[in-house]
Parts: sequence; C-alpha cells; structure tokens
Amino acid sequence: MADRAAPLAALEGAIADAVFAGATLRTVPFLAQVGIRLDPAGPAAPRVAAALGLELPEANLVTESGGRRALWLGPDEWLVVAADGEERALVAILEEAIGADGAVVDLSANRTGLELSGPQAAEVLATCMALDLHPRAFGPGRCAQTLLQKAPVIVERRGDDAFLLLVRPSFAAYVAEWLVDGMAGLAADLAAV
Amino acid sequence: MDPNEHALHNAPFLWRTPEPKSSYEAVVVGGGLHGLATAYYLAKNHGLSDIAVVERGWIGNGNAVRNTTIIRSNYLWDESAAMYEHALKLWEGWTEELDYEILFSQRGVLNLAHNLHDVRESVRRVNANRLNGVDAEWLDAEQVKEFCPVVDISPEARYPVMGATLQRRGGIARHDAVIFALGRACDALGVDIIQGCEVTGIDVTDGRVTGLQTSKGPIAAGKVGLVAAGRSSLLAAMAGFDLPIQSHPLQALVSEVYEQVLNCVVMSNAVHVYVSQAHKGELVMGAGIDAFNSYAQRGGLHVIEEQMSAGMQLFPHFSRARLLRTWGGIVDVCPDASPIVGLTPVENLYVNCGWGTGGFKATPGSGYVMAHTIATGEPHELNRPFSLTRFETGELIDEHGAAAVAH
Amino acid sequence: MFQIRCPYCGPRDEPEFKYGGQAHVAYPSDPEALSDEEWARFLFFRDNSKGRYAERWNHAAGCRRWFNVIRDTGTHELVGSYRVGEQPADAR
Amino acid sequence: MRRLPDRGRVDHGHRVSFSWDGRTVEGLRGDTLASALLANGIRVLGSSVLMSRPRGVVGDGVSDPHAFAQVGAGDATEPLMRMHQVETHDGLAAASRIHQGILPTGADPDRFEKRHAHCDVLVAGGGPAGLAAALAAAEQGARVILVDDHPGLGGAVLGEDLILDDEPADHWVRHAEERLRANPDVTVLTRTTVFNVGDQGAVALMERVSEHVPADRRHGRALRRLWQVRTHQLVVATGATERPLVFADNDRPGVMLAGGVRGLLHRYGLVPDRCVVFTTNDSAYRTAIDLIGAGVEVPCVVDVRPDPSGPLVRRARDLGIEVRTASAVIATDPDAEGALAGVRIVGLDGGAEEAVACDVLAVSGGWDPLMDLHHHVGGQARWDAEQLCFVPEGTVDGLRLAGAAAGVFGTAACRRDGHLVGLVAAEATGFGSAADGPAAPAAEEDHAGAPADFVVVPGTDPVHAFVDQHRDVTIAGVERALGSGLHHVEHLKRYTLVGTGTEQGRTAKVNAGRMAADRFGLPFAEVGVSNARPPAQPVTFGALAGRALGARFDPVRTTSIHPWHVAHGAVFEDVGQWKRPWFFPQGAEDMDAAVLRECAAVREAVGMMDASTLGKIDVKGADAGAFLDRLYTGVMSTLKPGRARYGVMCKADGMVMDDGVVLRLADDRFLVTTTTGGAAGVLDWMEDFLQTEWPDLDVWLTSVTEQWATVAVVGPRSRDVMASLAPDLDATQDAFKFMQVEEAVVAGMAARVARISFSGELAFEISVPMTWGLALWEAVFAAGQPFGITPYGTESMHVLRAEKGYFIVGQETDGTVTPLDLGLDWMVADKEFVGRRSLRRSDMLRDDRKQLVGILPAERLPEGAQLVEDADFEIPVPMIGHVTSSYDSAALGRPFGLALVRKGRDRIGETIYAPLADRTVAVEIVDPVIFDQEGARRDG
Ligand SMILES: Cc1cc2nc3c(=O)[nH]c(=O)nc-3n(C[C@H](O)[C@H](O)[C@H](O)COP(=O)(O)OP(=O)(O)OC[C@H]3O[C@@H](n4cnc5c(N)ncnc54)[C@H](O)[C@@H]3O)c2cc1C
Ligand SMILES: NC(=O)c1ccc[n+]([C@@H]2O[C@H](COP(=O)([O-])OP(=O)(O)OC[C@H]3O[C@@H](n4cnc5c(N)ncnc54)[C@H](O)[C@@H]3O)[C@@H](O)[C@H]2O)c1
Ligand SMILES: Cc1cc2nc3c(=O)[nH]c(=O)nc-3n(C[C@H](O)[C@H](O)[C@H](O)COP(=O)(O)O)c2cc1C
Ligand SMILES: [Zn+2]
Repeated sequence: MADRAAPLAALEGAIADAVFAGATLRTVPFLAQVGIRLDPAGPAAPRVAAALGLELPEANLVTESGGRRALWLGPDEWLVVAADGEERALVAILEEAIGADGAVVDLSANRTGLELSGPQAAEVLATCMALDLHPRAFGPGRCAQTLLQKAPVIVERRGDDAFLLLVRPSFAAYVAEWLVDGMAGLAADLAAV
Repeated sequence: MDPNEHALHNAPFLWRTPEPKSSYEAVVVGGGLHGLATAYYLAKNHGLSDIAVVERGWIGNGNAVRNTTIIRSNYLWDESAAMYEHALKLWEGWTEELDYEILFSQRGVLNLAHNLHDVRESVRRVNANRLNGVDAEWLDAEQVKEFCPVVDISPEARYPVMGATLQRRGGIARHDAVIFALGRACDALGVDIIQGCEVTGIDVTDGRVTGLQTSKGPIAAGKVGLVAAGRSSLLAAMAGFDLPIQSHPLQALVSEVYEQVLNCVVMSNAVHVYVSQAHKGELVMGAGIDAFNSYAQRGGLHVIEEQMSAGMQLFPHFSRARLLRTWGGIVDVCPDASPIVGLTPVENLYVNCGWGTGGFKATPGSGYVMAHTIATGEPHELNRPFSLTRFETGELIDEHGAAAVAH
Repeated sequence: MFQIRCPYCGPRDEPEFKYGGQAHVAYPSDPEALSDEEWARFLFFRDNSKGRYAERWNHAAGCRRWFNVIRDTGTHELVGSYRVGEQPADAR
Repeated sequence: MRRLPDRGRVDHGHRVSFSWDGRTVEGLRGDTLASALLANGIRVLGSSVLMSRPRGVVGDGVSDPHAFAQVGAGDATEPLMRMHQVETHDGLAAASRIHQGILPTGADPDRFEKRHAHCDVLVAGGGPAGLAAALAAAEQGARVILVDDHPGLGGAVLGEDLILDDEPADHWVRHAEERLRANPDVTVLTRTTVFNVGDQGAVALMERVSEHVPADRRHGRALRRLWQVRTHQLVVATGATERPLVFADNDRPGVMLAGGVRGLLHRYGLVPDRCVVFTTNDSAYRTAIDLIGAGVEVPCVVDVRPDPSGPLVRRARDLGIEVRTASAVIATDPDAEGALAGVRIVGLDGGAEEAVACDVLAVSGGWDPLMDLHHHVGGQARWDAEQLCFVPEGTVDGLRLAGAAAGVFGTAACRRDGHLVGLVAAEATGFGSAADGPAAPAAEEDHAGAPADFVVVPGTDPVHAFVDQHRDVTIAGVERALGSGLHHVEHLKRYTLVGTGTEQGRTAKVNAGRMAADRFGLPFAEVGVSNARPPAQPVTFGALAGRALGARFDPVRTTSIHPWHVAHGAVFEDVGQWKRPWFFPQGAEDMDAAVLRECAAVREAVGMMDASTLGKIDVKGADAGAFLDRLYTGVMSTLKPGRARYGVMCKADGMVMDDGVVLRLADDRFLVTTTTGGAAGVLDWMEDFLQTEWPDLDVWLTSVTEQWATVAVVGPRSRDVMASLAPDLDATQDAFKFMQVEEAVVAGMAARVARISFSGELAFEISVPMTWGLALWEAVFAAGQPFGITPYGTESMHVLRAEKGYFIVGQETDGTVTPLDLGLDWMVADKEFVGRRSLRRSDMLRDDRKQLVGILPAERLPEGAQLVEDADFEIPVPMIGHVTSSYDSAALGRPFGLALVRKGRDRIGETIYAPLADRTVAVEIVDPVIFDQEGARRDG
C-alpha cells in the first residue's frame, strides 16, 4: 500500500538548494495538530489543562511541556502541536476532557510545517511577512496567525533564530517559493559584501 | 513660436465667476461632470435660463478629475445598456456640439477573460449587447494579441488570457477637457457656475424643496438636483432622507510619459487591471476599490502594489514604467452597482448618484435624463428603472456579477 | 494601509482584516413582521457619514474574530477598537 | 563647466567610463550622470518635447526639470531616470531623452525586492535636521530608521561649505553618522527615498540597492528594494528646494539654480568660467562667494532688492564682488548651440539694458520647504509672508517636520530643530521625556536680510519666459489661462499642465500660483499652489510589484492528488486559486471527445473524481443543528446522525449564495461542505452570525477543508469498486443507503464514506486525511481497473450534473437568482432563515421571473447565448433569458443545456430561439431534469 505523501515533497530539492550562511529552511512534513475550541473561563479549561499537562496560553503565546505545545490562535481557540503519530491519543484525551463544553478537531493534515532558522531567519521572513519580529515584539515563546504574502500562516518563534511556520498544504508550495526566493536575495546580498 | 499653439486648451473665454443670485428656477448641486451636463441640457433641451450650478470647490474637483476616462456601453442588462449606449451616442457628437477638443478617442475597449466563468459571462454579455444594438465582439486569445500586441497571452501565465470582449466604439476622452468644454457651454447658455459655494443645508417646507443654505448664503430654488457623487449621502441627509450608498476610496495612477506602447483600453476584472495610454503618453491605470468607507480621497499603497503585480501578469514589459502620481476619488457605490437617477421623497428635489466606479462614460446620458427629470418632474424612459424605490421592490439592476462592472 | 488593533491579537496590518461595514446593525429579530420598506432599509441602507464612524472588521487572517472599530472617515484616524457586545465608549 | 582638480567629493584618482548617446564619456568615481556630462562640456541634454528648445542641467537635485535620461540598454532600459541620482560606473549606458521615455519591449531581467520593517521613529532626510533628530531619538532608546536618498549622509552640508561649531560641518556629520551606525537599534539607509506616507505610520521607501554598481558586479542582487515600514513617528527632514525666476529665455542651458551651482562645486568640483548671480535673497551670495573662493570670475550679483544688507551680502562686497541692486536679468543670449552666452540686465526702476557675458547664470527666487510627505496624509501649509514661502501649518498625527522642511533655514538652527523634534518624537512613542532629554545644541540667530517678493521680471518677453520648463509653459500660456476666466490653481494646472511633469513642477508650482494671485489681486495664501500627491519621486512599476510575479503572484492551490493528475496528462481549470483537473485527454483526444468518453464511463461503468477542493467546515456544539437551520433554507436539525442532506444558503437579499451537502456525524457535530470558491466566504459568513447575532448559541466552527482529501467513486460499478476497496464495509443498498455516512477502513486507511451523488448515479465519496489523499486515489484507481474506472474532471462533472438539472452556484446563479427561481421550492422550509424575508418582496413575487429550465437546442449553443421569443426579430429585441450551461450529452446522444428563461416553467414544451452572430437556433424548453427523470440510477 502507498504511504502518506509529504506536502512539499516536490520542492525538497529547491529548499535544500536555498540554504545559505544566513538561514536554513527545512520541511516538517508531519506533526500531530489538534484544534481546541473552548471558553477559557468555562469549566473545560482546567480539565483540558490537566489532561494535557499544559496551561492553555494567553494571547499570542505558546506553552510547552512534555513534547507538547499549545499555541494560542484566538480568544477561544488553540492548536496543540506534538510529534507525528500522537494525534489519535491527543484527540482522545482532549475529547474526554472537553466533553460537551467545546470542540476538539484533528487538524494534523490541515497544515504542514516549515522550519526556518539561522542568524538571518527573521530577515528572510521580513521579505514576505509584515509581522514585527523584533525580539521586543515577537520573542521566543510567541506565536501569531498572520499572512505570508497572500497565504495564511501560523508562525511560532522557537528560539532567538528559529521559526516554525504551519501552513495549509495547498499554500505550502507558495510559501516555500517565497522563502526560497527571499533566501536567494539575501544570499546575493551576502555574496556582494 | 507662440507656445500656445501647442496648448491643448485654447478657448478665448471659458466661464464667468458670478456671485449667486438670491434665487433660481433650478439649482444643480455639484459641479462635477454630471452636474454640468445636467445644467447644460436643462438650458439647451428644456430652455431653462435661470439656473445655477453650485460647487463646493472648483468645478471638476471631485471624481471628474480623478477618473481613468474609460468609455464603453457594453453593459449586460437592458436598462444599463440603453442608458450607457445613449451616452455613447452623445459622446460621438460632443466634440462638435460643444465645439471643444475633448480628445474622444474610440480606440476600442478590451475586457479580458481569464477563466471559464469569465468566458461564459463575457459571451453572455456580448450576445446581450448585440441584441440590444450595442457593438460587441468576442475575441479569442490570438485575436486579442492581434488587436493589442502588448498583452501577454502566454498559456504559462498564472491566469492566462482566454479571450476578451471588444467594443470598438469604446475608448477614452480627456476628462479635464470635458470639464472645460461643459463649463464653457453652460456659461454660454447663461448658467451661473458658482464655485467655492458649499451647500450646507436644504430647505424643505411641507415636503417640498424651497432653497439651499450655502457657504455663500441662502439661495432660493424652485427645483434642485443633487448631483454630488461621493458626497450624495451627506446632501440627502440635509434633506432628511437616506440613500443606499456607501462612499469608498477608489485610487488611480499615472506613469511618466512614454512613446506610444498601448493602442487601446485593456481591462481585466479577474486580474484587477485596467489601463490605457493617454494622448500625452502617460499610462493611466485604475486600482481596486478600497474596502472601507472614506471621504479622505486616498487609499492604501498596498492596493496599488497589488495592482502592479497584477499588471505585470498582462504587461511584463511595463516593469520599467514608473508611477508618477497616485490619487483617490470618493466613489458612491450602490448595492446593485447601478446608479440612482430620479425622484426623491422630497418634492421638486431630484437625485443623481450611485455611478460609483463607472460614471464618467455616462456623463452625457446622465445629464440628459437628469435634465429631463428636473424639467418635467418625471423620469425619462431611460432612467425610470434607476429609481430609488427599486430597493424596496427588489427590482435591482445588478451589474456586479455579470457585467465587468468596474469602470 | 491601515494598522488596525484587533482587540484580541493586537495591532496588525489591514490586509489581515476584512471590512464589514457599519457596526451595530442587527439582523431584524422578526423579519416577517417588517414592511417591504423596513426590510429594504435593513438590507440596503447603511450610515455613510463623514467623521467618526463605528464599523465592523473581521480579523480574517488572524483570530477570525469580528469586532468593532471607531474610525474617522474624513481623516482615517483610528480612534479605537472594541469587542462585539461592548459599546463605542469602550473603544481603545 | 570645468573640473577643479582639488575640489568636490569625487575620487579624482579613479576614472569611470560610460556611454552617452552611443559615445564614450569619462567621469570620476562619485560623479552622477549630470555632473559627468557637465564635466565633459555637455551642456545641452536634449530638447523639450513641445517646443524643441535646448535644455540643460538646472540644479543639483531631483527637482531639476530637465536632467532626465534613458538609462540602461535592452530590456533593462529605464526611461526618465534622474540624472542627479544616476551614479556613473563603468559600463553605464545613457541616452538623451529628457521628456518622453521609451519602454523596453521584453521582460525585465532585473530583480526588485521588498522588505518589511518596523520602528519607533523614522527620519526622512539625513541633513543636519534629520541627523540630529535620529541621534536624539536613538539616544532616548527608540528604534530608529534614518533614510536619505543620497549615497552619503549630510544633506545640504555636502553641497555647501558650511561651518558648524567652528569647524567644517562635515566633521559633525561624520561624527553623527558614526554614533548612529554604532547603535544596534538604528538602521541607516542611504540611496533610499521615502516615497509614500500612508495611514498609521505606513511609510514606503525605495532603496537603490545595486544600480550604482556595474552590472557584472551585482551578483544577482536586487536592483532596488521597496521597504514597507510601519513607524510610530515620522520625522520629515527633507530640506528645501530652490525656486527659479521667470524671464525671457530662462530655459537656456547654463541658467541654473544658485544652490545647484554651489552643489556642483562642492560635490563634484565643477565650476563655470564666468558666472552671474541673480537673486531675490541672501542665500545666493554664497554662490558668488564660494565661486570666487574657487577662482571663478563673478562679474556681478544682480539683486532685485534695492538695499540688500545681510552678512553674506557684506561678505560678497568685501570680496570685491559687484552687487547690482534693484536690478534683474530680463533676457539671455545664446551661443551657437543655444546654450547661455550672456545675460541682459536691467534696472528695475528703468535704465538701459546691459549685456554681460557668462556661461552660467545662478538664479535664486527663494526656498520652498519640501513638505510632500506631510501633504501625502493631508498635512496643510500656510504662506509665511516673512520668509516668503509655504510652511507647514499644524501637524498630522504621528508626523513632524524638522529643519528646512519646516521652514527653518540656518544650519545650526536646523540641527537644533532636528534635535528637539527627535526628542519629542521619541517621547511620543514612549521613550524618555523631551523636557529631560539631552540639551539642544546652540544655534545662532539667522541674520539673513529680508528676501524680496518677486517672481516675474517686469517687461520680459512673455512668450519665451518659462514658468514650467518641463511642460513648456510660459508666462503667455499662464496668462491666457487666467484670462479665459480660470481662477483656481487646480484649473490653471489642468489647463496649462503646469506642475504635471515628471518632477511634478517642484520649481514651477509656486511661481504659477503666485502669478494667479497677482493677476486677481488675491492674497497668495488664499490662492495657494496645486497639491502634491504620492509618490514623492517616481517609482518603477516593477519595484511596486516586487517578487510577486509568476508563481508568487497568487497562490496556485492544489490537492495532495495533484501530482497524479499532472502525471496523467490532465488539463487544468482555474477555480479561484485552485487548479482542478478539467478533463483527462487520452492520446490525441480533444476536450469534447475526452468529456464524452468520461461521461459515458460514469454512466455505464465507473468514474472517479478528485473532490478535495470543496470547502469543509466542522460544526460542533449542542446548538449546531439549530444554527444550521437559521442559515440554510432547509432544515438540518432533524437530520439523523450518520445521514446527509443537501442544502442551499441565501444572502440576506434572498439570492442564492452557496450550496453543499451537510453531514451529521454525531448528535452535536455536523460537517458542512461548500463550493470550492465559496469556502472562505461561507465560513466568514457563519462566524459573523455566530459571533455577532447569536453569541449565545453553543456552536464551534473549524475549517477542515484541507484536513480531508475526497475521492468520488461514481457509476453503476462503484459498489463493486467499494467492495474490493473496503471489504469490511457493507455497501449493499439495504446497509448503506443514499445520503448515508459511514466510518470505514478503505484500502487500509481510516476513512469516511458517504453516499452522495452529483450525477444521479450510484456514488460513494471517500474522505481520508489530506496527506493520504494520493494513496487513496491510487488505491481506488487500482481497485477500479477491472471495472474500467475512468478519472474525470470538472467538465464531465458539470455535464453529468446538468443532465440531472442540478445547478452550479456562479453558473446558473449570478446574484439575481433565488432558490424559487431554481425550482427549489421544496427546499424552502416553512421557518425563518437568513434571506427568507427577501423572497416576499414584490419583484420576487412577479410571475414572469426567470426560472431554471432544461433546453434541447437544435445544435450545441455557446454558454451565454441569449434567448428570444421569435425567430424573426429586429434589433433591439427583448431577451427572455440566456443559456447558462450547454454540452453534448453522451447519454442523450445530443446537445442539451440549462437556461434561465422568463416564466420558464410555464413554457416547457415551447420552442424559443437563440440568435447567434450568424444564425438563429431553435431551442426547445424542457424540464431541467433531462436524464433519468425518475431517479432510478441513484441506488445502482
Ligand atoms: C479613480 C477613479 C477612476 C474612475 N474611472 C472611471 C472610468 O474609467 N470610466 C468611468 O466611466 N468612470 C470612472 N470613474 C467614475 C467617475 O469618475 C464618476 O462616476 C463620475 O465622475 C461621477 O460624476 P461627477 O463627475 O459628476 O462626480 P464629481 O466630479 O465627484 O462631482 C460631484 C461634485 O459635487 C460637489 N459637491 C459635493 N458636495 C457638495 C456640496 N455640499 N455643495 C456643493 N457641491 C458639492 C463636489 O465637490 C463635486 O465637484 C472613476 C472614478 C474614480 C474615482
Ligand atoms: N536660505 C538658505 O540659506 C537655505 C535654504 C534651504 C536650506 N539651507 C541649508 O540646508 C540645510 C537644511 O538642513 P535639513 O537637514 O533641513 O535639510 P537638508 O537639505 O540638509 O537634508 C535633506 C536631505 O533629505 C533628502 N531627502 C529629501 N527628500 C527625501 C525623501 N523623500 N526621501 C529620502 N531623502 C530625502 C535630501 O536629499 C537631503 O539629503 C541647512 O544646512 C540649511 O542651512 C539653507
Ligand atoms: C487621465 C488622467 C491623466 C493624468 N495625467 C497626469 C499627468 O500626466 N501628470 C500629472 O502630474 N498628473 C496627471 N493626472 C493626475 C492629476 O494630476 C491629479 O492627480 C488628479 O486629477 C487628482 O487630483 P489631485 O491629485 O489634485 O487630488 C492625470 C489624471 C488623469 C485622470
Ligand atoms: Zn485577532
């Protein structure tokens, strides 16, 4: 039987070729991703936190523990991200914790990952994304839903020099094209200095 | 050599600058193209001699000087086609009639189709136009290239050109010249053009208009026509009624001046481009409408950036053309993208608005029917369907979906 | 290009948002009870004033929340934003 | 002009060579195109477009009305480049074209980039004011971006010989720059123009990244980069521009602005042989003084003022320069080329005309603060009757002006002003307090004498005295316009074209306005000048488009099965951003043949289609059913878990908005499907009602469009395919009914299977997570082989549904069609839903509305054909409808279609006509359901 297909399989070569001293781009084809909808002031919030072993973060923040992260997506919406394969277990414990007080949806195939790291990672993003990435505004532990050109993305700062982008598969090639192109431009700048 | 031999405008006299009289038989509020055309036909066709146009700024300062001057009449619905075709026929005689070089150039208007939906709707419109007596052709991609060689029709394009409608009688005219021509013609027929005169109140007694409050004092009026485009809602409010109008910024831009590269008007709804090359040589392009309400006469640069990347799809070698100037107008958008021309809840008060992004082309027809409406108190056959009451009955003339409505 | 403060995510650029027209216009609770004229007013007539204006925006590319903004339609000044259910006076 | 070996900021030891109109010219490193040509004795740059008069360099900056050239070759040629901005380098190719450019004819070989940036204080202009503002704000802790359009910082300082703190002002500039560059929160961008100011601090910059470098040393770098900055505060320190005076033949090459002549000396070491100065104010005396210092002959300074007396005037007199007071230049004399050979000077209170030979006339009519950026966002100006220029009036939120741009003209005063404005800007964005900030540097008072209020030289020949040199507008032209009754400067502009040229009349507008004011005896403050609009300097279309070209213009969205479609030769259709297989031609098949084959396969055996692009929304919560009832015309709350129902949604105006199948997955969970194009809109629409109208409903919406890939298996043999794919699923009619939903293992994958049919045939839609879509597709294809499974695209899908009379949103509907028009009365339930009230409006109740019908035309019609009542007609003819869908049917063996026809349902059985360009086709109206009217095929 055939296997799962990585959404950016066809672009792996171009992505590898784009890497330069300033930044590295890598695909993260599969991740467990589970959407949570609930009222943060309601009864389900503490149950979910307990079940996950993770507080649900406040606006624009990420909480992390035991290989799971919760990303804030909206005032009553989070995305739990964990290692590929964990989605079934996660959905089960979350369904259980939430019961009738919210919604849990498996979204593992709904987005794919792109990891951008390196000293110029933020500059690469600045070629195609308007978000203020200054450490004062968007330091590690922060996340946002925003636009990368015309593509909706979730961006998470994973460290001083590292970002994870979660992208709908149908937009992934477009997003990768922009990042690869931004890297090419910065690489040319670097070469010319 | 006298430099004025080159000048475009060379009329020995244009118009007087009178102070308002205390009363007029009829007053047109708004000295844009539609207001001037209304006054012109009131005097010319209906013999009114005691009329004024009152204008808050200088005549033309609204959308008249801001539009991309595209003229065509190939609208989908019968009511629209009749109105715009009437206007186009008048355009065809206006240079002579107004005795002024308005540079009306019937160079052809292409509306490109980029997907099957566009193709279907374009063919639908071409067929409707023909049966309404409006010239219309459907061109396939090769024929588009033949008619307008600079358009990129390569199938690799993100949204390849699948064909286009062509109205050969469509084209452009020099908007500024039309203002001068109409101002002069009105003045010659005795119309008082009163500039710097903002209407600040409308006097209504027993449901009937009696006069105006203005920044130059009160003016009594037997009949009043509101022809104020983007500011129509503000005026209607003064008379105590509402209009189903939202005022949005619409931006346009011109490039620097180049040797001729573009021989016709090209429009594309799907890719959001419309462009022509004016007689001086500048490329004139319209941008998309900004989504929000505004009276600020400016929009966001991102709209223009988007417009340019769209432009590069169709005209890759305009890359080195340069943006010289951008500006915004206030367009009066109706829910069905068709104008409102006719009676109001106030007796002897008439309204002409809602032309939104596309009223320049209608100028002569709009003035013609508005003058008829004011003079007779009844709509002309052509504007009867464009009544304010259609929103109640649901008899809309929805030019959104089908008719390549922008401009 | 506006910078709009989403009451949930903070300030973001205009392309992330979708405009929703005049705020505080509720869908009629009993449409069938309305005359054609009243229904037409709900469907097609919106305030189009110059000056401070309460309007709706949706943070479409962000948290997907609808919220309200007070903006000056004459100057583009953004006075403040507030959540659905709050009043214009709450705008900040 | 000639080059002094020891002057200017050029590198005298480094020659560059470039071409001008095809011939090779040498310049120095640091030269601009303008300075290099002048150094080579090239005074005539070209001729004016209307009057064909020779024209030359006028100033040393971008406001120059003539210094434009066509630069670059081939597809990289760019028209109307500012010569003062083009830095010469080896290999540069430039040509004379000052007023009308030529566009390339091929695609642009160069790269234009964009970059986003954010800061607290953005400073436009790197002169004394801007530098001081940037320093002050940065020292208060603000994030600062400092922008200047020259290659180096310093602004006017670089074009002058100025003293600041008793040393050359350069020293201070260098020191300031070092401090700024050492601060990690400061970005300094040179060769960068602030060209647009928008709302809430959206500022756009254009950086010239590599165009000053020879092409072979660019190494793939961008030519230019558009910076999209979001700043909290904008400090506009863009300096001032000099105004010319109006007299006969003032357009002759050699007639220049006094500040420009100084600039050419101090920047490039260029000097004239003999230079007359003509001024209304003190500043031009610097030109005389500096030129004398450089050893140039200055026969005289012609000053219109009767008794000029400022310190600079005294210094000039001390240096022995002749000052002719109450005098003016009334005309100029040409040399053989038409360039300047001498001037005619007259006394303003009479007296004879005197000819003075010179190769340059340095003119100053005063200075105008450069406030364009302030005007971009609606900033106002007022006439300053003392300084005789427009100065900013009030400020716009978040924007402040400093230095010469604010009407402050002394160098030390500019620095002081910049410092203070920098502190205030920092404070406004939360950094420090202006009151406690670092002390402002001292500034002596400006002792300049009062300037004269003077524009046009009386008695000069109006036909050859230019007001707008770029547009060839003369005094005569302006007067003719004013004489015809025009009163307003904006009319004047549009009648004469003053100020509409490439440089936007920076040197013309004030003088033109002044002439109008004088003519009508109105205060200048009232008359004003025609307005300024973005961009502050022209920007290339390509740079505005940036890298959003080709695949980066608009996302190409594809499903996970797409690679298979490509590998199997599918022809694609654009549906919104999606690429969907349109048909799968085999061999040399054209579309018609492929579609007939595909349709036949579905009706006779089995077909498969990628349905993954349909929008999908997970609707969860106790009130999910009630919520859907309010949005769909039909009832969803009565649906049983495990069942599906088709639904239609209306906009509030009662017109059909979208449609799709709703699956009830559990008591509290539905899966809503939408059209491909409608997905985002429907979700927004639902969220809107949920959040703003019915926040008390317990409903949660989540988009799952891309979570699921869906493969439709369609046709009489589909049950056989299912049996082989999912042996554990009982797909018999009794166990698995139409509109039933099952969870099952399909080809080893956990899947959801639903019996939904858009073709009238027995059909199964199988959904698996998107990443498994391709695997599922391949499994279905393999399992279907024994039954002749045939992949089909959207065209066949459309034919099959049309045979069943199913409409497509956007094809049968166009925003004017209600569910009742489509014959969906049975779906309009007797309960409130959004849009219902609209269906009762009088126009909706008319009995002659257009209704959906089937058509059997005598030949296949184009979609979009219009329909008329009679075969014989004259134009204009009333149209009673149009063809919305039209195909050849494999099943019927004939062409058929759907149409919207006035009173259509009453006309079934009648014949109407479709007039085409060259013939008229008879069309029989039939029931919309043309094939399998009894619905016998649905269950296999
Ligand atoms: C960027 C842009 C591009 C366009 N392109 C096209 C195109 O290509 N083709 C096309 O057909 N149409 C186009 N249009 C639309 C077209 O410009 C308008 O529909 C048309 O000009 C409107 O008529 P008008 O000229 O009378 O309006 P305006 O010129 O706006 O006239 C209204 C006048 O009323 C005056 N006024 C308002 N309030 C008062 C008051 N209280 N007292 C006194 N006077 C008042 C205003 O000052 C103004 O002069 C475009 C519009 C814009 C903005
Ligand atoms: N009457 C006079 O004597 C007189 C008149 C004007 C100026 N000046 C002198 O000029 C100087 C003025 O100092 P200042 O700092 O105000 O101005 P400045 O002219 O020194 O500096 C302004 C800088 O901004 C740049 N600039 C302009 N528009 C720009 C844009 N849109 N984007 C990027 N850069 C842009 C200019 O190229 C220049 O480098 C002082 O030295 C003053 O003495 C004197
Ligand atoms: C068809 C057309 C052509 C134009 N051509 C030029 C031009 O060549 N140069 C120019 O400076 N402006 C040109 N403009 C723009 C006007 O200068 C001006 O920006 C516009 O009328 C809006 O007025 P405003 O900018 O004063 O608000 C043109 C405008 C139009 C509608
Ligand atoms: Zn938000």
